[in-house]
Amino acid sequence: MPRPAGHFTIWQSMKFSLAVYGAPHASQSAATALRFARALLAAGHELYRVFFYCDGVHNGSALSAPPQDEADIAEGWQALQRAHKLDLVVCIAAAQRRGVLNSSEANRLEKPAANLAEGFELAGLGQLADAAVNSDRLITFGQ
Amino acid sequence: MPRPAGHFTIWQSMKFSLAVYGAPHASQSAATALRFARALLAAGHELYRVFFYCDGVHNGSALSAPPQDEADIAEGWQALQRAHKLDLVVCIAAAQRRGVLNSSEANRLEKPAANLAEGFELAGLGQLADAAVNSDRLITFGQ
Amino acid sequence: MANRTLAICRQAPYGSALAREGLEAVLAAAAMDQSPELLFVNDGVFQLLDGQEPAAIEQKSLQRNLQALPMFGVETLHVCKLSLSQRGIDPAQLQITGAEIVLVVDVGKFIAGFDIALNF
Amino acid sequence: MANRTLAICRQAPYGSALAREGLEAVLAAAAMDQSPELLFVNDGVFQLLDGQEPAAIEQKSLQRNLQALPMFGVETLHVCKLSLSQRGIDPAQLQITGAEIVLVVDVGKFIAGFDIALNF
Amino acid sequence: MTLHIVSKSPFSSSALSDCANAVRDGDALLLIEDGVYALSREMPEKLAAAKLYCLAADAAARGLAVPGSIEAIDDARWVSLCTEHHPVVSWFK
Amino acid sequence: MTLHIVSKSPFSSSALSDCANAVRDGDALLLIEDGVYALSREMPEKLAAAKLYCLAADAAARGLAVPGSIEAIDDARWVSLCTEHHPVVSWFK
Repeated sequence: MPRPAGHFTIWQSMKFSLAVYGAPHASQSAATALRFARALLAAGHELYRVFFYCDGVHNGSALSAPPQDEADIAEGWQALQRAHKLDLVVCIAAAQRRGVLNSSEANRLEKPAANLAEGFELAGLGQLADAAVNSDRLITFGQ
Repeated sequence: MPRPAGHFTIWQSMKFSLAVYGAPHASQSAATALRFARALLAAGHELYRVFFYCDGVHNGSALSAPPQDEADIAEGWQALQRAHKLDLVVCIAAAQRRGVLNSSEANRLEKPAANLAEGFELAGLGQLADAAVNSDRLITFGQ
Repeated sequence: MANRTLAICRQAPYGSALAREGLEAVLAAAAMDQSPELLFVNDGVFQLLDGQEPAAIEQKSLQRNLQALPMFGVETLHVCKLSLSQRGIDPAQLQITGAEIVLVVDVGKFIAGFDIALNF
Repeated sequence: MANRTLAICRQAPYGSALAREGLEAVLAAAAMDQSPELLFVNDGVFQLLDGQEPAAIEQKSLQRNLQALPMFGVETLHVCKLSLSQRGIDPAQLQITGAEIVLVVDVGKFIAGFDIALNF
Repeated sequence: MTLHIVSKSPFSSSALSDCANAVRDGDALLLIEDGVYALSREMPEKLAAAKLYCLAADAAARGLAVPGSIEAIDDARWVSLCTEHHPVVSWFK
Repeated sequence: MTLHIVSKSPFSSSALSDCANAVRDGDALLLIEDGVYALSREMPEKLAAAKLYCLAADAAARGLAVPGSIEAIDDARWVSLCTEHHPVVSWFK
């Protein structure tokens, strides 16, 4: 495992979780969280879970289509998920209020379509509590 | 036309437009805008256009499903639209970035579904400039 | 060793969804017997004000969420003393049935006692 | 009689989308020959700072949008003098090619000269 | 005369003090949403000659009492305030 | 020791001054996103005994120079700051 140079503390691999509250293309925080996730994985740490809450649920939208010359944040998460088998959890309660649904939720709520992107899964707030228990560090990326 | 009582200015019907930047269930501003729209129509004024911009484009989501005991803002706009034939315009550029698409946009962008609610239409930023020119008052409901 | 977790609630109620969604996250954790400690600071202390009547703005009262906390075992609410005095709030005004209000004078020291912070 | 319209730009660039979306709205209006006057005030004056290099945070420079303004006929940028001095910005530092920077001392009086305000 | 609308708490946002720098004598200032938390402290001095309003529903929602120096209004009165003033400027961040 | 992360402009948000009330001697404070606009004015006195960092990319994006009293860091160093401190507290509104 790589060992960052130039630090005087003893390096050890840690388990991180991230809580992301910001929608892409509305605030910078989703992009910052994605960059931070890449950096911690590059340093050899473990990313236990990314929990998308509040407006952060829009990170999991399959329908966002930023202009060609702007960063595609949702795609960035998906690429990282494929490479590292990340647990990308979109809070189901926050997502329901904001119109981010997978197909079983769309059916249950009698909505005309689903829009949760591949690589993300809907789950309850318990997954945030679980991340707080099972991670060495939990970093919040606000709105 | 009804005439509000108790004011000392000469009452005249005015043409209002609203610019709405906030997503429902994220900030209060969308709900405030909806209440304001109802109040100005009840007072006999004209609502020339509601322009949904920035995160406000989520007002036009057909997939949002707030809990039963919370207000359904999208439905509120739709009811007002039916009753008053309102012009509810969702900014197409802001909506594309944020994943709010009608079916022709979904086709054009090769996205798997559309999620623009009935009663709303996608159009360009020119509709905001047009509202600024053709309204007596333009009120911004921020994020 | 188990993490000591602190939820920090800094937002005023109703203007944004964050105050509500923060309390919902705390309640969910409490329901799993993993309830964090709770600190209300800055505009978050406004969540504790008595007599909120949000029906007029078509919202549910946040006080229902607060009152549910003791039922799930969250019996102590830590509140920043400075934040209260800056907002002209008398601590004696604050009452959440079944919960004890504990004033925190040194917020930095209090926070330092935890491993994990949830920020709302 | 035509409305006199003012776009008020109060947001710093990059942290939120509002600065960018505000300028896009102004450009769209200008392209239709309905360009509003422009006022930069509060953190909005940070949009005018020289030497922005947002490639490192994977964003496009807002200065491209600003430089497009004169091409669409928006040749005067009004800037709040107080906001600049509060932020330690020397007005002489500000340069947008093709545009004239006009400092506004009395923002309230300036705003009062318009019928419609677009707020960003 | 301008109508200024402030919707953020003065304890967490500069919206009210930014607005105060742009208010002229005789302008109207309306507090809405979290802007009503301005009722919890003294108003900026620069607003001494402005007419002050707040949305009664937003103050009640938050458990705040409205002092006599500020007029608590409903949505209908807000609409008429808008007709009586221009431009209308929103200070929301 | 706690790591505090501030992401909003001190000119428009109370995030930095709220944070300053919660910083202890020896804590670390990292400015990110619009938080780096704190470089445009004096830091709150209460932060005199804290270690101050800012994200170099966010400062460069905004055209801000970083003074010698504040260490400009990259994302990798941010990650190691997180491993060296706990808890990590975000001041984002």
